Amino acid sequence: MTGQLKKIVLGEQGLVVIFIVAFALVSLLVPNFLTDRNMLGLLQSVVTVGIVACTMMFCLAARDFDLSVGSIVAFAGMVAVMASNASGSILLGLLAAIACGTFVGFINGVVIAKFRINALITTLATMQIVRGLALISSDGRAVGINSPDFYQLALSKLLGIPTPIWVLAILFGIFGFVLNRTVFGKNTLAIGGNPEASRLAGVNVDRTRIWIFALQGFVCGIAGILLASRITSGQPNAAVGLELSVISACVLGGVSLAGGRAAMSGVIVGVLIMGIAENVMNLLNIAAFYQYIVRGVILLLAVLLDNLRSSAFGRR
Amino acid sequence: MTGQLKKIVLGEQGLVVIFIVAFALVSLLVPNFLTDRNMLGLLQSVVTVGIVACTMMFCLAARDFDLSVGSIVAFAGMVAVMASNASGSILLGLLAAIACGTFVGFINGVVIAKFRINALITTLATMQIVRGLALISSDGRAVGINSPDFYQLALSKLLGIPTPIWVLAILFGIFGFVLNRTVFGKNTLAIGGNPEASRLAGVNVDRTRIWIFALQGFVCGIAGILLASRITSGQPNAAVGLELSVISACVLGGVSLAGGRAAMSGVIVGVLIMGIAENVMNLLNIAAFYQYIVRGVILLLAVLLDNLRSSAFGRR
Amino acid sequence: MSFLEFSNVTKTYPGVRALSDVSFGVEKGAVHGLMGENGAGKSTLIKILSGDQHADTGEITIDGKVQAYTSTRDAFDNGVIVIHQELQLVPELTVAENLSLGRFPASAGVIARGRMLEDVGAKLKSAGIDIDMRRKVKTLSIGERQMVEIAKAIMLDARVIALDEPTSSLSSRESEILFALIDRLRGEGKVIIYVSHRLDEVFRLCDSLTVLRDGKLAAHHQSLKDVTRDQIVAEMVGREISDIWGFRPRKAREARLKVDNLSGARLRTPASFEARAGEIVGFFGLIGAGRSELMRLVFGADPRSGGTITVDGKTIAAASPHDAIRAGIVLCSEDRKHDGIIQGRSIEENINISSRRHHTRFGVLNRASEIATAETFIKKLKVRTPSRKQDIVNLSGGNQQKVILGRWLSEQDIRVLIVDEPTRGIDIGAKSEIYELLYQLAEEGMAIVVVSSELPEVMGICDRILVMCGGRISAELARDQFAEKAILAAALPDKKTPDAIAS
Amino acid sequence: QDTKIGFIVKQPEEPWFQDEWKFADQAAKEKGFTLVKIGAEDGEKLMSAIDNLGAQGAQGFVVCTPDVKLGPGIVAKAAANNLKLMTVDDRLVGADGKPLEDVPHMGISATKIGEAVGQAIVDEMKARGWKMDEVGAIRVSYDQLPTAVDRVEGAISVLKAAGFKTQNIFDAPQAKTDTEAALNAATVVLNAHADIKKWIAFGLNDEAVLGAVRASESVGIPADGMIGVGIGGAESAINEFKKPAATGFVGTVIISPKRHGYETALNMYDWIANNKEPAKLTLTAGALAKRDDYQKVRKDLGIE
Ligand SMILES: Nc1ncnc2c1ncn2[C@@H]1O[C@H](COP(=O)(O)OP(=O)(O)OP(=O)(O)O)[C@@H](O)[C@H]1O
Ligand SMILES: Nc1ncnc2c1ncn2[C@@H]1O[C@H](COP(=O)(O)OP(=O)(O)OP(=O)(O)O)[C@@H](O)[C@H]1O
Ligand SMILES: [Mg+2]
Ligand SMILES: [Mg+2]
Repeated sequence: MTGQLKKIVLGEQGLVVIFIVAFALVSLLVPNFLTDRNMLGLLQSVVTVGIVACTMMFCLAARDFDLSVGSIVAFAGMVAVMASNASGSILLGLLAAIACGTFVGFINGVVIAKFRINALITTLATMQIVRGLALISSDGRAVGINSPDFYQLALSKLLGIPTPIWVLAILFGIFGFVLNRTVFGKNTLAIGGNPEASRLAGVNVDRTRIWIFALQGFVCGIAGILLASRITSGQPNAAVGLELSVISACVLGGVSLAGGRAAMSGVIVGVLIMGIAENVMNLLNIAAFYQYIVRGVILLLAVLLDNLRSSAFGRR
Repeated sequence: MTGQLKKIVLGEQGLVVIFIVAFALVSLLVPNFLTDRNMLGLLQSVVTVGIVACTMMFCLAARDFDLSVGSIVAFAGMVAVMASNASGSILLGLLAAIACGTFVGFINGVVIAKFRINALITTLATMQIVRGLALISSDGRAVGINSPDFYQLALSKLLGIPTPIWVLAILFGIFGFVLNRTVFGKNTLAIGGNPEASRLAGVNVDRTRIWIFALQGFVCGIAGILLASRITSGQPNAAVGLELSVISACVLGGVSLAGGRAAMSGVIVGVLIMGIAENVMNLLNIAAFYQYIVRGVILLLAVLLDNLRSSAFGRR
Repeated sequence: MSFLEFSNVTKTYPGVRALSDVSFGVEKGAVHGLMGENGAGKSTLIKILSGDQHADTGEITIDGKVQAYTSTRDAFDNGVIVIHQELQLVPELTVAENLSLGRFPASAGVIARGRMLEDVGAKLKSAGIDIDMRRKVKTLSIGERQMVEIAKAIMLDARVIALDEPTSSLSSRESEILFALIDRLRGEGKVIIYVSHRLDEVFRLCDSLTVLRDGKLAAHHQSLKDVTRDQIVAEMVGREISDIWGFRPRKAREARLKVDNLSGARLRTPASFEARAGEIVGFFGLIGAGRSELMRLVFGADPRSGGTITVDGKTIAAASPHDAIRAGIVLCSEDRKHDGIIQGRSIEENINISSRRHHTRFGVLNRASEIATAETFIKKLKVRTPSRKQDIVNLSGGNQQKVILGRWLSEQDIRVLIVDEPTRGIDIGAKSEIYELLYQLAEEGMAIVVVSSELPEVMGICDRILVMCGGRISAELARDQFAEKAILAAALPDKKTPDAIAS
Repeated sequence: QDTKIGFIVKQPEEPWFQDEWKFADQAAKEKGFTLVKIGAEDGEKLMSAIDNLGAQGAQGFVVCTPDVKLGPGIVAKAAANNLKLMTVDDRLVGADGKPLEDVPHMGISATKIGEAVGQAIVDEMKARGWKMDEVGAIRVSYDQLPTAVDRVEGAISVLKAAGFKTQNIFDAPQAKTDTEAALNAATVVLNAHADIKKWIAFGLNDEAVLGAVRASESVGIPADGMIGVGIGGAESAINEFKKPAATGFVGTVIISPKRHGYETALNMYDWIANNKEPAKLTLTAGALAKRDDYQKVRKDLGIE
C-alpha cells in the first residue's frame, strides 16, 4: 500500500498528484475557496502569468531567459489602447499590439542568437528599453480606452466562463502540443540539452532561438491586450516583476533552468499553485508583510517536494 | 599600428582599455564630470552595488545565482539600527547586522548545496522571506538612528575620502586576491567550470557553495550597515532590485553566467560603467523615461563590445 | 587475500543491473585488465572503486582493510586514483591548476603558486608528458586533454590507480608514453586497473585479466601466458570473431565529394581531397594533425575562409551543419560528450533529432515512425538499455557512441558519411558489426570518410588512406601501398625514425 | 449576515497605507465588522482582489488605486461583484480624464499637497532672508508615477509664483522611490552646481526629500544652507525632528491617515449597514509640521 502510494506521489505525474491533494485540502479548509465565483476569479488572476508561462517554458527549456516579458506586456497593452483610440478600430489596435510584441521578441531573439549576447543581459536591456518606450509614449500616465467594446474582450463570457480564461486554456493546449509533438518543440528541448550537439545534428539553433523569442513576444502581446482590457486602460507601469512570477511558476512546474526539461502539465500546475497561494492568502486575510514570508515558504516547499521526488528516481 | 591597437583593445584587459577610453571621452565631453566632488559622489553611489558585486562574482563564477541580496541589505540595515538603538552600543548593532546577513546567506547556501534546490528559486524565496522579516520587524516603517555616531560611519573621511569608499576599495582588493590566489577562489572557478570534475577531484563542492553564500550574506551585511548609516535610518524598502544591478555589473565585467569565468578587474569596471552611466545621465539632465532606454542600450553595447572581443580571440 | 579485493559487488540502476556479485582480486605491482562489451559494467566498477558510486551490496578491501568511502575525497585519502572514461577537466583553469585541483599546495588557504608549478612541472617531466602547464585546458585538443587526465594518476602517491579507457583518444605516440608510465608505476608496486577495448594493449600491458559480461564475472585469468585473443573475445562476446576487419573488396565509382583548397581559422594550409562513391577513405594522423578540423570545415561546423566543396558535381554552400545535412553530408563527431549526446533527452530523441524531418508533416511529429526508427537502431546496433525512453546520460560510454551512430545511420539520402573516431570506446563485437555496416553503406554507393587514430583500423577497413600532419595532407596511399612505416613516416612532423614509435 | 468590507491599497509596504489600514481596523473594531486588507500593486492584482472580495462575500470596499485611469474598470468590476465602492487618496477618472463623480471619494489632491510644500519652502526662505536668485532647487522626481509629477509640479507652481527662476530648478530623477536613489540623484545635482551654496528640495515623499538632505550633508552643505520639505509625516520624517541637531529637513506636510483610514471605513460601514450613502467628495487638508510643532500637529490630526 505505502509502496503504491509512494509510486504515485513520486512518479512522473507526482507534482500533479501533490497539487490535487493540496487543492482538495485547501477546498476543505478555506471557507469561500471552492465557489464558482472564486474559482473564476482565481483563474482570471493567473491569466497573464499563465499565458506568458507558455512560451517562457520554451525559453527556459532552451536554456535561455527572458526578463523583458513584463515590459512587453505593458508596452503591448499601451499600444493596443493607443492604436485603438487613434484608429477607432479595435481590431487594428489588437493587431498593432501583437505586432509590436512580436517585433520586440524578434529583436531579442536576433540579438541573442546572432550576436551571441547572453539572454539574461539582452532581455534585461530590452526590459528597460521597452519600459522606457511605454513610459515615453504615454508620458508616464495611463491611457484610457475610448471604446467600451474593448472592455468586452475581458468581460465577455462563453458558457459562463470569461474569454481570457478560454484564451489561456487554448494557449495551454496549443503550446503543450507544440512542445511534445512538433519538431520545433523537440528542437527546443534538444538545444537546452546540448546546444552544440544540436547544432551539429542539423538543428538550426539560431533560427529556433529567434522563433522562441518571437513567439514569446507574440504571446506577451496577447497577454498585454487582455490585461489592458481587464484593467480598462493601458498602463505603462503594469506587469512590473512579471518575469520573476512567470519564471517561478515554470520552475515550480519542473522546468529545468539548466535546459532540456519541460512539461506543459507541470507549468499549468506551477501557475495554479502560485495563483492559489495568492488567492488563499487573501481569503484568509493574511497581513501583507506575512504574505511575503508565506509566498517564499511555499515556493521553497514546492521545489523541495519536487526535488525529493526526482532524487527518489535517481534523476537530477 | 592598427594590429597593435586591435591587440590592446581586444586583449585580456580589453574591457579595461575600452573603459579608460570611454572615461576619458566622458571627462572631456560632459561638463562637471571630472571634478573631485563629482568623482567622490560617483564612487559613493556605487558603494552598495560594488560591495555586493564582490561576492556575487563568486556566486556567478560557481554557476549560481543570488537574488536575495537586496533583501539582505535592507534587513541587515534594519537590524543594525534596531540593535544599536536597543543596546545603546553601535558596535553590537554592527555585529548583529553582520551576523544576521551571514546567517541568511548561510541558510541559502545550505538549502542550495545540501537539499540541491535550484539557487534561483531558493534565493527568490529567501528574497521574499527576508523582505517580509524586514517589514515585520519594523511594521513597515523606517527606523531612525538614536546615536549620531552611527552617521559618522558614512560621513567620516580618511585622507579626504569617505570611509565607505575605503571599505569598497578594501573589499575589491580582498576579493580580487581571494579569487585568484586562494584555494577557495580556484575551487569556486572549478565548480563553475565543471562541477562534476571538481567533485571527482575531491573538491568539497557543498562546503564551497555554502561558504560562497555565507560570504555573500556577510558582505550584504556590511553593505546594509553602510547604507543605513548613509541614509541615517533603517529602511525596510531599501535596495529593492539591487540583485539585477549587481548581476548586470558582474556580467558587464565579463563574469560568465555559465560559470567558471570571473575577474575582479572586470567587475570593478562593470560597477563603474553602471555608476558612470547613471551619473552622466543625471549630469546631462536626460529625462527620466529616456534614462531607461539609455541604460538598456549601454548594457547592450557593453556586452556586445566584450563579445566581439572574445570572439575575435576564438573563445566562447 | 589479494592486495585489492572486490567481493560480491552488486549495483543496480533503475531498470538495469549493472553489476551482479562480482568478486576478484589484484596483487601489488600488477596491471590488471578489465574487459567486456559495452555496458558490461566496467565503468560502474571503477566508479564504485573511486567512491563516486556506492555498491548496493559487497565490499572492496585494500591491504586487508574494508574501504567505506562516502565521497571521492575519501578514496583519494586512501590512495585510490581514478581516471574516468569521460574527461573530467575544468576548461577555464590551467593544466597545472587542473592537476592540483582538490589538493592545492597552500598555506592558510593561499595557493603557493611557485610550489604548485614546481610540483606539476617535475611530475609531468618525469612522466615524459610534454604539455605547457600554464595553458588553459580549453585550448588543448582532446588528445592533449586526455594526457592531462592521465597525468593526474602520477600527481598523488596512490596505491591503486584505475584507468578507464585511457587510450581511446590517444594516437600511438601518446599511447607509448602512457605505457611507459604504467610500466614505471608497476615497478613501484602500485596496483593498476586497466580498462580497454583494445586487445593488443591488454596483451602488451596486463599481468592478469578479468572479463565482465552483462554485469557478471565471465572469466578471470591470473596470468595471460596461455590465453589467446580468440578466447578472450569469446568470453566477452559469447561467440568467435575470427577477423574483426572482415575487409571486403569493393569497387569505387564516380567521385562524390570533392574538397578544393578548403581552409579555416584552425586549418591554415588549404586542403584538397576527394571521396568516391562506394569507397571508404581513411584519414590518419597524430593528435593535432588537424583531421577533425578539416572534417568540421567540410561539414560546415566551423566557418570556412576559403575553398569549395562539391557533392556529386554540385557545389554546396555548407555554411552550417544544417545545410550540409541537406546536401547529403553527415559528420559523426569525435567528442561525443560535447558534440554528440543531448543530455537529459531520451535515446529515442537522440536518434531521431536529425532524421525526423523525413517523417514530419507541417512540423508535427510522426510518433509511430519515431518509435520504429529508435527501436530499429537500438536493435541493429545492440544498444544495451532497458528502454528507448532511457536518458542517454545513463548509458555506458560505448552505448552512447552507438546511439550517436544510430542518429546518423537513420538519416536518408546520405551521400557522404564522415565518421570521426567512430569506434572510440566500442567493444570488439560491436566494432566488427559497425565495420560491416560501413561496408554495406559503401556498397550502396555512399562515400565514407573514416577518421581514426588507430592505425590497424584504418589499414584494416579503408580503400585509401590520407595522412595528415601539422594541418596539411602529407601523403595519400592506395590499399596496395599500405605499410605501417610509410604511413607513420608521413604522419610524423619531425621525420624521426618511425620504428621508434611503431607499435 | 456579518458585514465584510475590503480595504485595498496600492503600496501595502508604505507606512502611509499601513496607517490607513490601522485606523480602518480601529473602525472595524468599534463597529464590529470584518475588514479585509489587500495590497494591489497594479491593475491586474486589483482586479483579482475585487473578485476575491466578491467571492468572500464582502459587501463593499474602499480602494486606493494604483492608477486613477483604472476607474471604469474598477467601477465595472465592483458592479459585477455587487460591491459598493469608495475611493481614498486617489480619485478615479474616466477614459476622458475627468473624475468619476459618482464614486464617493475622500482625499486630498496631489497638486494641493505640492502647493503646500511650495508654500512652506517659500516661507522658510523668506524667514531665512534668502535671495531667490542665489538658491538652487532640487526637484527629486519620479515621473513614472503620475502622483509624483502632480506633487512636484504643485510645489514648482508656488515657487514660480513667488519669483523663483525656472533655470535654477534642477531635476534629480530617482531610479527607485527609496532614499538611496534620491540621495544618489541629488548628489549629482549638487556636485554639478558646486557654485550654488543655498538649496531647497522637494519631491514625491519624505524619503525623496530626505535623500536630497543627506546628499547636501555629504557634500558639506550646512543645515542652514538647505531647506527640504517632505510629504507624509511618517516615521522617517519624525526621526529627523528627533535628531539632536536640526537638519536641512525643515518640515513635512502631514496628511492624516487617520481620517482617510478611519472615516472611509466608517462611511462604507454606514452605507452598507444603514444604507447611508457617503458624501461624493470629501477633501482633507494637509498640515505642515516642523521640528518645533510636529507633536502638536500630529495630535491635531488624530495621530498619537
Ligand atoms: N546513472 C545510470 N543510470 C542508469 N543506468 C546506468 C547508469 N550508469 C550506468 N548505467 C547502466 O549500467 C550498465 C553498465 O554501465 P557501465 O558504464 O559500467 O558500462 P561499461 O562496461 O563501462 O561500458 P563501456 O565499454 O561502453 O564504457 C549499462 O547498461 C548502463 O546503461
Ligand atoms: N578549442 C580549441 N582552441 C584552440 N585550439 C584548439 C582547440 N581545439 C583544438 N585546437 C588545436 O587545433 C589543432 C588540431 O586539433 P585536433 O587535435 O583536434 O586535431 P586532430 O587531427 O583531429 O587530432 P585528434 O582528433 O586525434 O585529437 C591542435 O593543435 C589543437 O591544439
Ligand atoms: Mg565505460
Ligand atoms: Mg580529431
